[in-house]
Amino acid sequence: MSGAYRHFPILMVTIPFFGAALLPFLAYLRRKAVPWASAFFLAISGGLGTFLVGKIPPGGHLSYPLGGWEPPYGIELRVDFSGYFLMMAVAGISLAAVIYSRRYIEKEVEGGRITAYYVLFLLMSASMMGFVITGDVFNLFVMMEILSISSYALVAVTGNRNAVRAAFKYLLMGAPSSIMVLLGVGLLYSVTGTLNMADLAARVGDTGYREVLIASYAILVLAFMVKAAVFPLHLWLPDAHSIAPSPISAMLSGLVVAVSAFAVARITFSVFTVHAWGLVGTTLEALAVAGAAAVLFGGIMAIYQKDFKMMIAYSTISHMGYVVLGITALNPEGITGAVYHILDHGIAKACLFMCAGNFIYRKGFRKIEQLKGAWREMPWTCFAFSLAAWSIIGLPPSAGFISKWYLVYGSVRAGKVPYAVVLLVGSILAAVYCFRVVYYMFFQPAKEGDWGERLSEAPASMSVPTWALSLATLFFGVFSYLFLDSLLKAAAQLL
Amino acid sequence: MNLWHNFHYAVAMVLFCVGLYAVIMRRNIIKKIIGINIMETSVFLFLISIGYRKGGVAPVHVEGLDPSRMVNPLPQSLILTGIVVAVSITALALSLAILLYRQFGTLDVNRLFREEEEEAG
Amino acid sequence: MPEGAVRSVMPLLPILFPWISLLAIAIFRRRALRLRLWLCFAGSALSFLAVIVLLPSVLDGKTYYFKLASIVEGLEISLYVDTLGYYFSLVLAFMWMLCTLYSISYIDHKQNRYFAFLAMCGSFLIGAAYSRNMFTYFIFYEMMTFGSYPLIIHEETAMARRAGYKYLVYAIGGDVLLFFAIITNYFWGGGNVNFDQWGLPTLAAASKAALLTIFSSYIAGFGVKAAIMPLHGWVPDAHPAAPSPASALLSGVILKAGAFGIMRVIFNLFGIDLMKELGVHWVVAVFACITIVLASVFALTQDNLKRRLAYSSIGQVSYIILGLTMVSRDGTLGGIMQLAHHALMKACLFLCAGVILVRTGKKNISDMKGVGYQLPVSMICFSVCALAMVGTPPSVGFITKWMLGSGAMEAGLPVYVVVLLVSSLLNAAYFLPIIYVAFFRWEGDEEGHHHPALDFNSERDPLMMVPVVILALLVVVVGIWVTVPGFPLSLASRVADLVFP
Amino acid sequence: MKRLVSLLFIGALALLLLYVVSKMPPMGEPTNPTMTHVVPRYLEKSEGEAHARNVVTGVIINYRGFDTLGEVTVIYCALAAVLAVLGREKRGRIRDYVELSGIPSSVIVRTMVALVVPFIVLFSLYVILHGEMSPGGGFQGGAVIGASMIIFTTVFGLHLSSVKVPLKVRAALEGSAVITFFLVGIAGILGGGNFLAYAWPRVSQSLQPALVTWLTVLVEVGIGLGGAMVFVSILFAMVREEGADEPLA
Repeated sequence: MSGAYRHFPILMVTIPFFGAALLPFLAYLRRKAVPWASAFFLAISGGLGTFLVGKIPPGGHLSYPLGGWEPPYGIELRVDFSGYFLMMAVAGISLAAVIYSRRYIEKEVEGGRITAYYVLFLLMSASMMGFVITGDVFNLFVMMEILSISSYALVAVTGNRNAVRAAFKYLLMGAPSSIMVLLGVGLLYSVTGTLNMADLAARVGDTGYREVLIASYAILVLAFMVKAAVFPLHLWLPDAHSIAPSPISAMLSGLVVAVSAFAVARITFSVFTVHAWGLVGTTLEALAVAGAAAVLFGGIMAIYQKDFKMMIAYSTISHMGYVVLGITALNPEGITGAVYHILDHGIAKACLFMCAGNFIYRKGFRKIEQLKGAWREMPWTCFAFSLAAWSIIGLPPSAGFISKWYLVYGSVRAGKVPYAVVLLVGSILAAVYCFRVVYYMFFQPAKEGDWGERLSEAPASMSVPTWALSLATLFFGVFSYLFLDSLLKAAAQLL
Repeated sequence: MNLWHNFHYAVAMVLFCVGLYAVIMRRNIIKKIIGINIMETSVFLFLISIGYRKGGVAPVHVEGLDPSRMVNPLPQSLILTGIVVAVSITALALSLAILLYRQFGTLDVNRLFREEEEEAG
Repeated sequence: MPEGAVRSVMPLLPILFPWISLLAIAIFRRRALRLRLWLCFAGSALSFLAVIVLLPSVLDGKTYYFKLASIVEGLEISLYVDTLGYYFSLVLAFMWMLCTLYSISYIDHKQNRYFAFLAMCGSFLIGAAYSRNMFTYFIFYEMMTFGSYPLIIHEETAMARRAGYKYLVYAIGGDVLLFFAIITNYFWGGGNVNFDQWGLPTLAAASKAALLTIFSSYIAGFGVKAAIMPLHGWVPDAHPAAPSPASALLSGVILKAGAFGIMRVIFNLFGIDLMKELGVHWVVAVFACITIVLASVFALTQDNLKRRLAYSSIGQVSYIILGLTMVSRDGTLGGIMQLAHHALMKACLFLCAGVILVRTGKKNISDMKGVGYQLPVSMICFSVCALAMVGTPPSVGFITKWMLGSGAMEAGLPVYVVVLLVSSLLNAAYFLPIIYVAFFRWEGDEEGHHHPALDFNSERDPLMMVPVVILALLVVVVGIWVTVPGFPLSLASRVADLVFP
Repeated sequence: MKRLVSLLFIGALALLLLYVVSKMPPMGEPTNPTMTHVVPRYLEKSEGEAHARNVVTGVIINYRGFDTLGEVTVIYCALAAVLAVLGREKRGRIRDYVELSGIPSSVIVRTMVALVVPFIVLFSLYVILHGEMSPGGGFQGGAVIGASMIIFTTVFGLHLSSVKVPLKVRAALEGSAVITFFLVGIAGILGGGNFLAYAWPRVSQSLQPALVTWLTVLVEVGIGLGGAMVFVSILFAMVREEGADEPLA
């Protein structure tokens, strides 16, 4: 069927939904099949995505009016290259995480909840894909809600008391921010009469209600800042991300906060386009300052953490600052850097959390101190960690280097050299907290009784995804030229 | 004066702040959840008011009714979705509250967090 | 594609050959130790061969080009063999081969880790030498920087750990500065950081403040590696801590990577004219002079042999910087030649220090009484190189100093000659005592005992002795037959002719 | 102190919001952007295009069907979330907490509830099926069923209600809203249109109104059933909580 690929983006989003709906019944029939089925649905989703390679016009987008209603009347999916790119990132990382989950979750989550876990997992991944490609602000809200509810619950899925508390904290900050999104959408709607992003972009410029637009933008940005854990609103993140089961930490830290940051870009560039920046300048300035503060704060806090997963969580705060700074540079390079950073940070962070998960699975170790000499028993995990840390620091030839290059270049081009310096300081901080762990793993003698001499790697279904992700950081660094041109064009199109 | 004319909106905004107050200041978890619900309701009220039209009727086609007299159906359908979302969040929040109460024996946020500090220390 | 370059995979080969070592290590892991290590050597030897086959055509003025990836327009990862890059690669491939050979018998534990990283660093360095633009250079340079960390802390003693920590701190700081420099250069240079030309024309249009920022970030960034004071802190710790062949490479090649970067910045990116116009080269030169003198003074106070050598390296590398910033043809020539000459001398000295350490266990100069009789061959080689360092003819050290002095006169700055002379004196002051202690003092000499007989038994290990002797011979041979094609002068003068047409 | 800061913050926020409100277009005016831009088409053409007399239903199911797909997914997600937090009853364990639920109540209440519940369910079916032409629809009907189960469970206890709506049924039907919606969407693609197209281009013009109407009803029923089962399952999970049948970490 020629042209069938048009339907693939929506199928990528809805097939996991469908799969999630089938899971309870499947679990009733045969519980063992549930993890495989979830992986299967995500694989289909990702597989469909690969057919879209080269189908998205450079600098343009695929528009898919749902139900055949032309855009301002129906809901439109707008798949531009950056959206597609992130969608594939979500598909890939989710697939790795869901395969990783099978053994890990068996151990941490009590049997009756495993089905619910996979249902939520599928919903979370699929809603993220919908979130990045939707062209309708209200639909954005709906997708964000599926995403949020599933992530609140997934944090608490172990039933451990700290986990429940962290989840509640997350919900307590997340729910008001969701409501704020709805309020912002309502304000936008009240002065434009439309919900479609492209239509909004056309009407925002010449509607007379300046104050309302400013307010709606500020509210939306504030709300997404909470979801993306940008500095002063990050309070929920360290607890939630460090206590959640590791594959979920990987998803939350690697993707969930990042796509929320991407939503800021969507709102800024697709709704309040260049023409309306007069309205939103102040908010953007404030956002940039918050981002810069986040880079430094997150990095410094990460250095002082004793808990391994806590350190990685704080590092996420720092890296969300990177993304925000890229977006607020307001030039194609900055946006490209931000999108690419979402990808490579997602991969690397997921990999780090999976490494942490491997240690917890085998040894129950959570403290950084306990990782001294770990490579004797778990060399592959340690190597994977080092590769991912390489990317987090932004050293060549990993993907982190490419995105750091574009982020810094974007800041310099925007004439914001102080932010460029902040980004570089951020990478120094990253080097400090990452190298400490790498140093402990490889170059420190193990403490008595912590690590023996016998090899005891995590099971293959956990090691393979970990390794796949760590190699992916290299792949996206070395072969970044395959994507960057299209990303730059897509970013230029946004401006 | 627009504010007087828009008093529906104004009330919604005040309610929003009341809800936010409850979420931030109340120590009891259930009250916080109620605060979230108040916030949600205020936004629903706000959206529904946007869709209002002077002298309008329900947007259901009946013989002899001029469509231009109907109120705006779009906010109504949005709110329907919004309500479902609100119900979902509330359900989850209450489940978490149940679990928290079972594990800590309290619904008081201060006590929950004091324990956290003790555990850390 | 740079003008007149030939598209060829030749530049890729020397980068790929060292990976044979990694392959060997991965395949054998715990078996066939000897074979594994010899394969590692084979990797570096093949790499050297692949470099040397390019020599005739490079001397003919041919350039090679190979594109690895193009990230966006104007920003590509590509290899480019021009005379300067080839020159550096020739030096380092040669050094690498000899040091790998030496390491086979020197390294006695954790061989896999050591040789894997040794090979990787070699490969990255050749990549850096062949980089077509600053972006590519930075990528290889940075990988090399972190790849050499395991070499430094190989002994895993407390001192090595501290040195490694210090090295990382300095390296990260330097790399961040460098990254900033490249980005600002890329921005103000109109999206171009290529080495194809002798001075970026686009850069001349940038404002002076911008140019100063770029230039000073570059110098500071590379200055960490090139150990310009006050950025030299890691060097005196890293050298004694590392195993001797690794110190030889650190001093002989890795420090030079920084100096080489500065060359690229001055010759290819800024261009001599723009640098002159900017008028800050003399600031760098002053720093270099201070480094030259102070490092020698510090070296005097060290009793640990490798530490003294490390300080000596700091001073000597600054010769290169001084030569470059003199802005005269001979000075530039001297600076470029120093890169190779110092590598020969200092690598030999460190390898000798390694022999002393392994055979007698002595680290401090004050303990080395009579060591010249225990290890005659090594100590003779050591003495040859030490005298060369001082600048005694006929040796490579003399050639460098002569060229630098002549360059200083050409630039009309005799004060630099004074600095060079002072430095020579100080070099003599810290090298001659070592020779004196080794040959003219021995246990019981004050009681009137006769000096012990020469003992060749400890120097039977050809793997260690061959590199030492080759290097010492080269120090003399290159110093006498200076103009043989393929020796440093032939290549360096080609570069100097290009820079000063 | 903290209280004061929060109060000040909220007060400032309220004033800002009120200021924004005062700058908004006056409420209810027919000339507002909301009334002039997209909506007129819904109002004027929904009967012809979406074949729903109730414009709200037309918008929900047809024009903005994907939102509603998202909405049913949200509620399904909520169920999964509640089950992930509280856990579902184990198969065959339901008898263990027979005695634990049910409020002691008089005969009158029991009789009344037993009498009324079937009528409530019947009414909910009306709400579901009639949503196409009058206020109402799948969610509303589902909510009504849920409410009837709440009453039933409160009075008769969890055991009896879980016999009436056994786990098997719920597990099969909980996802029915999402499944129906998805299948209808796929059918749209197979019918030659886009995802969620109701008026399949491959079907002749004359059949399309009927097709749209029946698909709308199908979706509404799916939503109603699925929504109801989700509500019931959430209810069971929360009620069962009273006597936890398994130890928690």
